[in-house]
Amino acid sequence: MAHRLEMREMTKKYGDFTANDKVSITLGAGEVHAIVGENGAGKTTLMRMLYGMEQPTSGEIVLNGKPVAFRGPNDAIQHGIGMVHQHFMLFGEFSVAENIVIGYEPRKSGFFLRKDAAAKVRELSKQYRIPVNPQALVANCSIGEQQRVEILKVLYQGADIIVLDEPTAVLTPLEVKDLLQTIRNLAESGKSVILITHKLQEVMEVADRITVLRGGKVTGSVAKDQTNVDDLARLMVGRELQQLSERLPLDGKPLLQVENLTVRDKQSLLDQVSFTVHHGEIVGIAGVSGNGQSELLQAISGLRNIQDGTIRLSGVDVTNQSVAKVRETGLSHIPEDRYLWGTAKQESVEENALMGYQRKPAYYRRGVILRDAFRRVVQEWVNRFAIKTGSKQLNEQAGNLSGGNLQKLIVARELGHETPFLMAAEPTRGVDIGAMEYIHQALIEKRNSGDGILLVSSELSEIMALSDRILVMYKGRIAGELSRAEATEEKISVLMAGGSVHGSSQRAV
Amino acid sequence: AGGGNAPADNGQASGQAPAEQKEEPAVKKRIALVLPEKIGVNPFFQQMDDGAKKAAEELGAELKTIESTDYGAIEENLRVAVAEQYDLIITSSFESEDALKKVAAENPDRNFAIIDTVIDLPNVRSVTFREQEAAYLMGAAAGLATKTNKVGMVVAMDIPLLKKWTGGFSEGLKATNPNAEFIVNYVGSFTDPAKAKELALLQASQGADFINGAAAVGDLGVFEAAKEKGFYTAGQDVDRTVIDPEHIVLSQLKGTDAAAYETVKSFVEGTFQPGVVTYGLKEKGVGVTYITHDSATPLHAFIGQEVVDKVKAINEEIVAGTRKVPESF
Amino acid sequence: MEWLDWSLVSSTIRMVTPILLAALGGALCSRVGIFNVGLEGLVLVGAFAAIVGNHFTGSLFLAVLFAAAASVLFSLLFSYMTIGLKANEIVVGVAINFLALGLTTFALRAVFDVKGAFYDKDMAGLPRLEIPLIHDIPVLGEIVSGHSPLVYLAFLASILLYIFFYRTVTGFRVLAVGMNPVAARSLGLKTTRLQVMAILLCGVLCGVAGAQLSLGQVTMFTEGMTAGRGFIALVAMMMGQSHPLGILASSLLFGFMDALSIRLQGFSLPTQFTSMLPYVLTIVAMFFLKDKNGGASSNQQSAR
Amino acid sequence: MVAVKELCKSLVQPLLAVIIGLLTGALVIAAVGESIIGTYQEMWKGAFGNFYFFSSTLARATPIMLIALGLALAFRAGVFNLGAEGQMVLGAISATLVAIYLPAPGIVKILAALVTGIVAGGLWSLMAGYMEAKFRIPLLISTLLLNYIAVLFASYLVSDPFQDKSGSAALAQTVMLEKGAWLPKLFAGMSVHSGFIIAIVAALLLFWVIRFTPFGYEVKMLGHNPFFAQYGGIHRIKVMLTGMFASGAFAGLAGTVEVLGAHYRFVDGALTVPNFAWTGLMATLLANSNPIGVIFTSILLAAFQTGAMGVERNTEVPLELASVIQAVLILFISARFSYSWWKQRKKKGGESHGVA
Ligand SMILES: Nc1ncnc2c1ncn2[C@@H]1O[C@H](COP(=O)(O)OP(=O)(O)OP(=O)(O)O)[C@@H](O)[C@H]1O
Ligand SMILES: Nc1ncnc2c1ncn2[C@@H]1O[C@H](COP(=O)(O)OP(=O)(O)OP(=O)(O)O)[C@@H](O)[C@H]1O
Ligand SMILES: [Mg+2]
Ligand SMILES: [Mg+2]
Repeated sequence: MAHRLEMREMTKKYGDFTANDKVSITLGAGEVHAIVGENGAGKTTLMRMLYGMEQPTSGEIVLNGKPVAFRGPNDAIQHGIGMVHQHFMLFGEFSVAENIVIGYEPRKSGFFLRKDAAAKVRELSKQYRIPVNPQALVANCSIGEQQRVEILKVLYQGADIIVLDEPTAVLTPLEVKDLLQTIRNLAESGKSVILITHKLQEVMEVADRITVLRGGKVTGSVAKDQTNVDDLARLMVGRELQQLSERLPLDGKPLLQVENLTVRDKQSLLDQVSFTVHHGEIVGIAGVSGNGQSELLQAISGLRNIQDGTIRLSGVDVTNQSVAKVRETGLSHIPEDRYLWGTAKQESVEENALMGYQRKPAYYRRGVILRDAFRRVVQEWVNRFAIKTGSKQLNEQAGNLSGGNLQKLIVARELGHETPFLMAAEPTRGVDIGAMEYIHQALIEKRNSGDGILLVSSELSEIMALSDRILVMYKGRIAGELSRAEATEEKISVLMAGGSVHGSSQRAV
Repeated sequence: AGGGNAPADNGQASGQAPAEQKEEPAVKKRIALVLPEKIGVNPFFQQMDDGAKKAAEELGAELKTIESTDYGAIEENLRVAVAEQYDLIITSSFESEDALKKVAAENPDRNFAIIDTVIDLPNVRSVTFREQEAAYLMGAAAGLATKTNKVGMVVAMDIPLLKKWTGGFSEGLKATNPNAEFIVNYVGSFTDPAKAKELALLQASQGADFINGAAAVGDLGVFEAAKEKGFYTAGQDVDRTVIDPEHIVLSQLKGTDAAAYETVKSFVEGTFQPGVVTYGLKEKGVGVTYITHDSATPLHAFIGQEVVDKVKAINEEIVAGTRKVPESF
Repeated sequence: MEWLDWSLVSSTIRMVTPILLAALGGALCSRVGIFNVGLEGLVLVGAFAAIVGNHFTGSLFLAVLFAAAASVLFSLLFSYMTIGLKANEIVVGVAINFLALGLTTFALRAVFDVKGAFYDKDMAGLPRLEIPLIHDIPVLGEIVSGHSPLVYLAFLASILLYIFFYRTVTGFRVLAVGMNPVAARSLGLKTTRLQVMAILLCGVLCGVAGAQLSLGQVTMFTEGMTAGRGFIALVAMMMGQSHPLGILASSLLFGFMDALSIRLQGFSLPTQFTSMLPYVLTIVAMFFLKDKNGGASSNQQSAR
Repeated sequence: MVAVKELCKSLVQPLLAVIIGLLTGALVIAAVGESIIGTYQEMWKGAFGNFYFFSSTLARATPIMLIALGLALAFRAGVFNLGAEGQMVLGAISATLVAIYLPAPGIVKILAALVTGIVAGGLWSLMAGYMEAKFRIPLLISTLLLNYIAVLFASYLVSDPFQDKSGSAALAQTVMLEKGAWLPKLFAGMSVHSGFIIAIVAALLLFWVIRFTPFGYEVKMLGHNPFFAQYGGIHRIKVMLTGMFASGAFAGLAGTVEVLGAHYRFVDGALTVPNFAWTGLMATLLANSNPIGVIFTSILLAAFQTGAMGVERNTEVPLELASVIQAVLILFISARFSYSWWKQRKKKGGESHGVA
């Protein structure tokens, strides 16, 4: 079979830094090709070159036997290449149909035929079995639906090669299942798919071929049936994965006490939520995203006012206090959206790391921030978490870090506060398995040292691996609570879908 | 530049004209006219420049006109004029008062003149106008001429300076026609003929048949409104009736050009004296067309000879001092 | 109702026209993510060019065209500086205002050999259109009929612009560029071209606004005759959240408040206070519009 | 080595810009048949020709610089304040009234006036900030509108209740301050006054605050990503309001020193006609909101103005043309000319409208 796409010896340099070093891959029609690798291995960079968003320093792209050069995404699209970006490229105030047809709008003498657009989208949606509501505003769509919009857009543009960059990182388990099914459907109908992901389980489920990148180089390219998760992990990380530390049995005093927490904004978002996190305990909150987790995080951290209820941290009433006050009382917080809440992209790594430390006595004297002392600390974090900062080191723009490395930076910053209580939302979203292991280890250690952690994650495996106790949220309420011992993926899933589980111990508060 | 001329200048300032006249033909007198703003929307400064230029040309002096971009630039320009050894430095207007006070006091051996306001310093000649007297005549004429008993005025801005115009006019109007209604509107800008026109149109719609323009360049808008709606109007400073004699029936005059001319002339001829010179109706430094000065256009029937005669009588009373026009309002 | 008669309403409509046109132009720019503070200058250039065009061609149609062309030329400069040379758009806007004032003043002297103002009483202004049937209806006729064609054009322009944004493909793409430039670029939309097009169209509207000022409302040119209308247009644009109909409403609102302040001049209140009124009332009006704020202005907040 | 290279790179852009601006200006001058060299010479002389002219340039730069510094802080916090004019005027009138009517010795008057000017400008600006925080009235609109209100209000104060009724009473202005309340001139007979020193100190102070203090850090982060700042415990509203207050305070101070150091009374229009506010805004933007950069851009913009005045005084080039040249220069110094610009020029044609 002739290859539909060949990328030969692709190299990309940013200044002195080589992000891709003679990377070659091939892709056949109807093939699902997974690309895996550590954070910063160069996966996204490779795809950006394929999509014409970056010009390769050297290398060649051969499409259907003919060498091509793309000057921009437009060229790539014309050649049947479509890309669903790690961060969606959508227009929130436009409808689903408008977002899909943009650039190739059905038109009549200059007028935009919106009805035709909706009809075409409906048709496309049926053809590929990707359900969307053409009329809905994208801003009101769930993440999963937004992603389907992205995929439909690419299909609408006539792509034969579809690149998906970490498509599952932001999806709920159910949505992941649907997506993987969609990918299979697409492959069956003759499309080629390049899938970038950190979740090896998914890779094994859906890919035909797998290429592993490390440090910008290909370390292996294998067919699925000739490998397994552990081999892949070793290829990726370059070492064996370790087991998590043992969890010490602890019976701590209450640390965070939430009572009857109620948040309304036109409609009810949180309804009488009560729970407690103890010292030496990780409480996991599972749930399909959009069921009040975000509001809960914001309410506890002081970013959002609550209408009713109380929040006590280390015995101090922090209800409706400022973020600064809550943090002072003992909160650190890994935010759910690293780009929105967690960083200032144009600023340097160092400035991003400084957030929250600028008034701490250790780094602040006589009105001035003690930069040198602080820089040493950040350097230590970078070393400890193996954060790849690029050529400018701590002066590198945070926005230039790969997604996973940025996440590691945020985790390091928040752990560095050494507060008794940590709120960790999706702490490993988009990070590679090596780093995930490291972050999980760090969380367990924090727990073992007697601190309390509230873990919010849409990743069931993560919740199950880390939590001492699991709360499931559904429609702004705590739908059920399971102890570590009694929790199974099945039980949690039922609760997440709004069902009820017998025998769930109602140890509220 | 050296200060070698200073003693000679000093002598000249104290009025020893004959001695100095002898050496003069060799060196042209150098005169600077420092204007407090740009020559532009305000015809007043154009006139002053013209008058000074005319005198300089006729009498063989060198004249340099310096326009100031803003308030802060006036003092700077005066200082530079001093530094560049101009023999006489003329400036104008209230805006220049502070600057000239400072500069003239610091340079007691130099000659200065200021037009349109008074500065009481031994080396400054002040030339002022009593515009309110002319405005009074204008108001008197309007009061006599109006058929609707409604008279309007479109004024550039509500600032003290322009009260001489509105106040004088209103007094004159009251004097001849106590029942007349006086409508005043302010444009809020010196450079907005479009709004001035709309204001005039509004006043016309309220029944005014005579609308006096005192809106600087906005007057042109008032004239245009008059042409459209057929009411009568008047302009400022120079004889505006020539623009549209059908509708512009009067003009309030101000002899800035003459003041500048006279100042330059007296200096070149050596009769320049510090002190205050004021121009009013009596000195014919201000006036109104047909009443105190002739006009290039024939008298319009709306005003009519009868009104002109009555206002002429009022003029004479003011000149004679039997009728008093307030100094300020 | 003595102090709010119908001629005042009709006057308001005329007075508001240049502001409305310029604000619509500003909206086009703001919709592609460019905050254009050069409106004042663009209108001024248009006003001058209209008079020059009329003077030399004697054709009002050509005069308006000339006005539009001159403002477009300035817009071209604006777009080249901001997009081509990546200059700060606010600096360029302010400089354009300075440049327009200086050039028109200079050209006034160079072309007509006058300072301050050019007025020719024989020059014909734009005709007043008397709309056949409506003209005879008492109140409505007075308000609606008898304006210069550009007045009707301005109102039409806001509707056309609405259709452009929300019905045509190009308008749709313009909105996309302003909403999310990164995404628009990644889709291969010709962002630069769309931006330049919007800026040039803004030039056309500002040029027409100038023509209405110098040939519609009066028939003359005077230095700085825009007298701050460009900045009011900027406010109207922001208040109307760059939505054509919103701008129509906010311009009219401002116009009526201005008219009201004129009427209050007769009373004993100092003029400074009556002049303040439109601005104060506009701020008060913002209190009631507060729920819908954000959209257009939030991306301008970070203009830096 | 790297630092030198960086420095050269950062200098290339403004230099190129000035050169291109001068060339364009030359075209304009040539078009009206004046001597290019002669005109530029006069321009240079008017701005920097001798110590007297240099000091005038510095005097003119003073209010521009102070306004620009205030705006720099606001912009860094991501707050767009277009209300410097109103804040300056209101600060100036309040300060003037205090300096006139406070029964106290001169130095106390000066200090009280400075404080009043700062507070009045700051509060006026704060009001806009408050309306944004509390009622979500966009700053861009409210600050622009508040300008008109402040200017008209000050005009009312000096044309009626506090007008100088002595003499002709023809101008809307307050009475003259007594000599003791004047800010001293730095050199006798020169226009630059101690307000310039205040401005320079303020610039250094602001630089220090932004660079080294937690507050400066917080302002910066708020400007880059308000969500991140809030998440990190920075009180968004508090910093925004502080930024607004400070920027208004600087503008108020600008008006105050201009009155106390140059005019010695509040004259209606004397602060608005020279366009200090817009010029200050440009100075900030050109300096990329860097306080040290602001010192230079303010002096540069002031030099354009004093230079244009020199051209007006000493050449036949009309004043209008001088202002055209000034505008052209400003236009071009804002452009980002760079190596890449040249490169882009060269390969133009091939690459037309790809991805920018
Ligand atoms: N514009 C840029 N300038 C400088 N360095 C860059 C730039 N873009 C990416 N890099 C660097 O190139 C490397 C590869 O980045 P890339 O985004 O391709 O990683 P990735 O494999 O997609 O990682 P992740 O799994 O975290 O998304 C990273 O170290 C990153 O810091
Ligand atoms: N519905 C569609 N599905 C797939 N490809 C399409 C579709 N519509 C258009 N295209 C292709 O996309 C390309 C550009 O489409 P189109 O003609 O709509 O662009 P355009 O509107 O001319 O772009 P611009 O106006 O920006 O120049 C063409 O090659 C066309 O074949
Ligand atoms: Mg990536
Ligand atoms: Mg990633």
